[in-house]
Amino acid sequence: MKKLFPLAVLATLIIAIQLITGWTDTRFYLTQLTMSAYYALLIIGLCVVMGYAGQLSLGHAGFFAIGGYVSAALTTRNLEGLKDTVLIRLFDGLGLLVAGQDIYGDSLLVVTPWAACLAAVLCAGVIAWVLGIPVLKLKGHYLAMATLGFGIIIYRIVLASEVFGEADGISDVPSFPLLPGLSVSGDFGAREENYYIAWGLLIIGLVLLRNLVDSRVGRALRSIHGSEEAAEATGVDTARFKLQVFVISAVYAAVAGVFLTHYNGGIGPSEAGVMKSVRYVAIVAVGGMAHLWGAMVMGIVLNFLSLRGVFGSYDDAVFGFILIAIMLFAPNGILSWNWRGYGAMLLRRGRRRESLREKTDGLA
Amino acid sequence: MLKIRNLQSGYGKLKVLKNVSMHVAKGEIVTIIGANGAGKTTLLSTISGLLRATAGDILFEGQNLSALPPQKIPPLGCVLVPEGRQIFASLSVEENLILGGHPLKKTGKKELLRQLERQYALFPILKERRDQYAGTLSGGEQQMLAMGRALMSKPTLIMMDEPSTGLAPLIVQDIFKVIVKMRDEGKTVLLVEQNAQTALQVADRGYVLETGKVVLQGKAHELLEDVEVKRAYLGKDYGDFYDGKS
Amino acid sequence: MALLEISRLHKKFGGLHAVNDVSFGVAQGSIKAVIGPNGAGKTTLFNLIAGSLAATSGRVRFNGEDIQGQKPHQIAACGIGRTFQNIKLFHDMTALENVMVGRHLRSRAGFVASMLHMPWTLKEEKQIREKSLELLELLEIDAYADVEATSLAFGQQRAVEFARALALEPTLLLLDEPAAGLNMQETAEVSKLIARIRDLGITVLLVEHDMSLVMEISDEIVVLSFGQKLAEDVPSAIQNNTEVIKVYLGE
Amino acid sequence: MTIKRHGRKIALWAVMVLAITGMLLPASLYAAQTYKIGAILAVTGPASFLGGPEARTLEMLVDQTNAAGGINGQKIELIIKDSGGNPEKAISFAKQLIEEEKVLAVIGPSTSGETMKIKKIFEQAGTTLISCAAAEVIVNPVAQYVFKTPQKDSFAAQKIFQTMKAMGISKIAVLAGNTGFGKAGKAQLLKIAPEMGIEVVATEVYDKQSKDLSAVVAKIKANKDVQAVVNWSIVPAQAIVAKNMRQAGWDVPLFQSHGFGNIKYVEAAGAAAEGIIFPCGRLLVADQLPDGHPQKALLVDYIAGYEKKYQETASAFGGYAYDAFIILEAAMEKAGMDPAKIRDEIEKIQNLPGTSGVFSFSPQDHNGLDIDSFEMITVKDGKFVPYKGM
Amino acid sequence: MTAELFVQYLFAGITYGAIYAIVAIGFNIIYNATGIINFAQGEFVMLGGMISITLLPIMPLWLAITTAVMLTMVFGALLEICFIRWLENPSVLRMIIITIGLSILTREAALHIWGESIRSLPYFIGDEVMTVALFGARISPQVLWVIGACGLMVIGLNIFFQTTSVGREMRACAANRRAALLCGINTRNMVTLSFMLSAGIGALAGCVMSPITSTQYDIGTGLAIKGFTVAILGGLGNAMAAVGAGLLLGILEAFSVSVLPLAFKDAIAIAILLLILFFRPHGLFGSRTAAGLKEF
Repeated sequence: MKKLFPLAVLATLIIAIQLITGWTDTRFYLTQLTMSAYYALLIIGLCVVMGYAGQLSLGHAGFFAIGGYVSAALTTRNLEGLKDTVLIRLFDGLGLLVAGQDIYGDSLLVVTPWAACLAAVLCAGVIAWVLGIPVLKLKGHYLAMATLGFGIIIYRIVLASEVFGEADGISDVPSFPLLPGLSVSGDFGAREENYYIAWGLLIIGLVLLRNLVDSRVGRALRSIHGSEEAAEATGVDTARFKLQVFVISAVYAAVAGVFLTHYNGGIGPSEAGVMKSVRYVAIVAVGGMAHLWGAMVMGIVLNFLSLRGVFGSYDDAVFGFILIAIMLFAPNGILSWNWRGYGAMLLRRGRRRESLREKTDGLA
Repeated sequence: MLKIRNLQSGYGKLKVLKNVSMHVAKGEIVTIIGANGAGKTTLLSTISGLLRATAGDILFEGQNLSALPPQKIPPLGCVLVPEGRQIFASLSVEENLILGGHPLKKTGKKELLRQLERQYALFPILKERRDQYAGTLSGGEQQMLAMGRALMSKPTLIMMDEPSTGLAPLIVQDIFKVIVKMRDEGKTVLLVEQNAQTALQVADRGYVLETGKVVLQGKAHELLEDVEVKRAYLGKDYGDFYDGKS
Repeated sequence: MALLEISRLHKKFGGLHAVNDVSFGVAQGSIKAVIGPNGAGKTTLFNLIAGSLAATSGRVRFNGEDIQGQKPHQIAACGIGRTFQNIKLFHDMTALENVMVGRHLRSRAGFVASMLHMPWTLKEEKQIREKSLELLELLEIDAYADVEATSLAFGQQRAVEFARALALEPTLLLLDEPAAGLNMQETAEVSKLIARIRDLGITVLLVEHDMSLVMEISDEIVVLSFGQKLAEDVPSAIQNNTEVIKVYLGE
Repeated sequence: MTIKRHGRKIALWAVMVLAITGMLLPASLYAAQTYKIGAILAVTGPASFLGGPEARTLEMLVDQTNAAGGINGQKIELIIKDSGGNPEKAISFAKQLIEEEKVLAVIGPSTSGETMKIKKIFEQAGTTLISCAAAEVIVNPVAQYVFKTPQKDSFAAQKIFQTMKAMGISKIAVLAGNTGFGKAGKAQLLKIAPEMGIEVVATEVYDKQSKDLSAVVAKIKANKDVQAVVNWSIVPAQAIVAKNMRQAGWDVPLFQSHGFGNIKYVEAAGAAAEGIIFPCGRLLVADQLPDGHPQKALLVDYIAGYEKKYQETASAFGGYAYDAFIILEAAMEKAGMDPAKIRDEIEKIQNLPGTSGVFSFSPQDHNGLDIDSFEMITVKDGKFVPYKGM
Repeated sequence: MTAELFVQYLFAGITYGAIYAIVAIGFNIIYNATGIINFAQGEFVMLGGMISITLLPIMPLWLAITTAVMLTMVFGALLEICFIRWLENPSVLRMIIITIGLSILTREAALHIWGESIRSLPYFIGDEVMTVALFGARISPQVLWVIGACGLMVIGLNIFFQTTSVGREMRACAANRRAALLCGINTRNMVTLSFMLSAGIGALAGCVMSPITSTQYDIGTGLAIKGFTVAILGGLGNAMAAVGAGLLLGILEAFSVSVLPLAFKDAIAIAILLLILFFRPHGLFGSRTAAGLKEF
């Protein structure tokens, strides 16, 4: 029950915002809130890797891009020319392909969004797994550089590959029919449903991670952060746990990428850029590293502001500034810091220590 | 020469030293003994400024050290030979010694060279190895290098943290001979040792530290005979142990 | 056959023989101590047994199984628990949570089950909590269950580490200087505790400086010097061994 | 879990609610008494060399127009959104400008990738978009509400090939940057070359951030068949290609795309720029145009105004925004504040001189320029002059 | 491949390799003194170029370059004093994030000061088309300037570290910070000095390369990544091995052009970085034992 309370607050708030915007005729806010929700999905995934398991990843935009790009490429790439190959026939027989027309009126044969989505997420998961085995053995600067390097490679591949549209990215990505009558698309008419799809997905993602953190596995992850050596000695297979949580967060990023790409109807190379990865790290840091709710709230707020262009030409500078300010003055995150108030926290600590001392003295 | 009053110190939340008071007079060897974790290394680190004291005073020749940053302390004539030697492994032996003479920088190069020759005279083996990387020396040679490096700045007080660690008994004897020689040349030595027996044999006075407190102090030869020392430091069965009775 | 058998174990760091041709066994249900001056290779030996370091050569057999070369978590899974010389608690976790991590090997909820909070994982979680609280009670630190572990007093931190190692339900417990930094009173309590652990049927191997503790509780003692085994015998015999006295006490 | 913990969560939510409601309030409180137009431009980020001059040009024009009394007596209000070249931001801004700001039309984006992503939004909303991006696919096939001002790549390619034929060149190497511009240009060159009887014997694509291309120049120079090189990009690498070719002692003719239309690149290439031939609008040679030329007065005026205001040379890129603005202005003068009519009026525009050429739109042509909008230009003594053959 | 082409590739590689090496040496100097990888290293190069270009209209070239190097050194020192010096025992994660933040802020500040346009210094000798023939290849004299300046910097640094007392003290800090403190060396000042030094050499590299490569506000990131690759390749902390590694990477990149599409050139460097990280994290030239010696 206690756990459900904040979720209930969240759900109420989501519905309230939709109702208020509908009532005041400001429904356009839902656009950025929908997009922010997808970014927040990636951010809570990263939060578990960084804050709980203590592994820095400067390449998460790469996984987002893998998700988005693979799904976009599969749903837009015309397979008409390959129609007669065995593989395509097999796919067609399995109902994985769908025919249509392109903007010039030529006939088009592409992969269905569901199949593309699954392929994209699977692809990101497998890449994370293969990459994670060597990368997660590294620590500190080496880990940072390896993940950064991975992000850059993805960016380069996207920029240099004709399949991924090079610098233009992929446009005209079709909408993604989740259920009959419910599809992920950026059409003006589908705004409310998409708002709920995005937030529904985010809540599901949050609940799952919340559960994970609050369990045997979550404890094991936090123990890795606390002391890898002691965690090993306690029987935690640190390599496996790090890898698994890395894969899970990559999957979160890929899902976010797939959905946002279908919502936007396209994706460009900027989604794979280094600045994006750095921005995600900044948001997790502001939210308070090991603080899922904080990361989520900051993910929503900062992305919302950024997508509305509030920061203008200082967008990147703002995130650079946030990184420095947080790391210098409040490395545990701005939310946990602000709310408690430093004084209150010190008071409580002092009292606790005193009571402890009494007990200790009693023992001695 | 060195006076410590009600010193408290520790690492973060962990308080290691609790109200330690002691003194060292000019020209004597004072040893601090105690079990692992008793706070001996913490005490030396605090005196040499590597750790900040949370309360209390450290007076060295009338000057309070507790507010000084670590690099300001050696020029006053108070140097530490740290535990585990801590030599500059990737620098040559001679460079190590020259760096030890850093506080002499203002007095000029001549003095530095004179000191260098003095150390070579004291530790001939270092002269032989002057161009080798310090990291390639044996444990005993490294300990001598660490001592030579400390002596370079013409200190009046030398603090030594467990010089016998990891060294063979014969080499330990050599090291202790040098310590006595240093005292005879007018230096003051504050020696922290786990090897209580040997330490008390060379020392003039001793302090026994237990969980951050001075539990005993006195003349070295008295402490050597003291049952309490045996109890506090070596365990209550120590008496039997040492005397070889069962 | 001994529970733990170490044969001809060797570890080189660069040119230094940290552990040099050491062999001994630990009998089921006994308390064995490893002593020796600083730098004798005791902690290295521990790390070799626990798998934190890989031996240059030699073998470690546990319950008849060769465990040398396995990863620490695999060795823990075989039933070897350990504590650390400089206490390694998980920061940002309460004392109870620290001990609960110790139950890791005695529970099985994986990623998927945890994310979905399956009914059986909740039940398992409850068991983990109860068992961990029991251990905290055993060590008389249950009052601090919800206090952040690293903010506890030194002795209490040590106790949490003990509880965490015991939560594993190990057959063999490796204790690295359990009495370091404790006063006489606390040391005496530790010695009682170790005896109690042995009475639970857990074999104990410890490295210790405090001679009184070692002499009081050990069934057998191994003396190391410069990485080599100098002697191995019952406490009374070690006390009489002149070579040990010479090396250990200097003259 | 105690109340304390709940309290924390509630506080988190409070932060979020405040932030969002704060955003919710101010918009849509003003009544539309001005001509409100939007612009989505890459003022920062990797495409800032496009978006920067474009944004400055628009600001200057809006100031000038408003100072002169606005359109039909009403002021113009311009909202510039900096997308930084990110399509996802362009999408967000597009929706924001259309619904929230209720703009009459939008100028931009600067890049083809962004334009393609938001094309559909403008079609759905029925708002006019005048893109400053080059790719032909923006207006081919024609989308009802989408226009663009830069000349078509295919015309540039044709112009280059015509010049080559006159010079008797038939075998060429193609170099292109890995930007959207380079990609589209390369595609056009390869498509048109066979039609014009020209053979492309080597192609290379380089990174837009390349700082040295001597290795790649050496590589194509090794191919003895190459009679001329065409380089298609919009970045400093254009100057680097020229330098590296001349340094390598290779003096085959070097053609550049219309992206070379910035005197900065000539300065960067220095002596190596001499003799480069490229197609471009007449902005670069405005002072050398005959007095009666329809573009002359406007170009001279724009260049003088821009250079005075911003202390930097005017480039063809700023010109794209200039054209978008005057097209929109012309349409708004007739259509007033009716967004639906603006589109219709743009399609009716005939013979409107702009910086890139003289625009004549039609329902089939949303670019409005023909091949004569390009002039072949060459570099002589560090200055642009019309190319008159050898 | 003809001999001429070979030499041409080789020189292209060496030019770039020399620049990478300088950036990598900058990384190493700071890493040695602090254990921090300064992600803002590339920004020093950018600043050097940008400041000298800005100063050029009002002073002769040599003075502009000298002043630019000085100003960048001051900037480096300020970074250290304002953002690094007063942190007590910061975690590696925190330091990584702070230096990344500094790099972003510096870059954005440069964007808003100098704008997005591309600038460059004039060629020190001759002009853009002047070349000298070397072994059948034609090389711009500026290439020789770059190689020469980088070579001189390496030699100069070597002399500084090996023979001067400040250099010796810096090496001592790198080898054992605690012991250096106990010898009475002010290690904090050494750290500031290390930032100044690496800012200075970065800025100088930024000046000599500017005529060839031009300078823009965002060139730092790319250079930093290449520089880090080289630093790892040579073995982190091993300043002089970076020279070999830099040349190796530069030449490898130049020759990769002959077999692979140019667009993948950067991906190659990063793929090398990843491979090195996975299989030989102590570097190509560094040995495990030497690395071990350091922490003895």
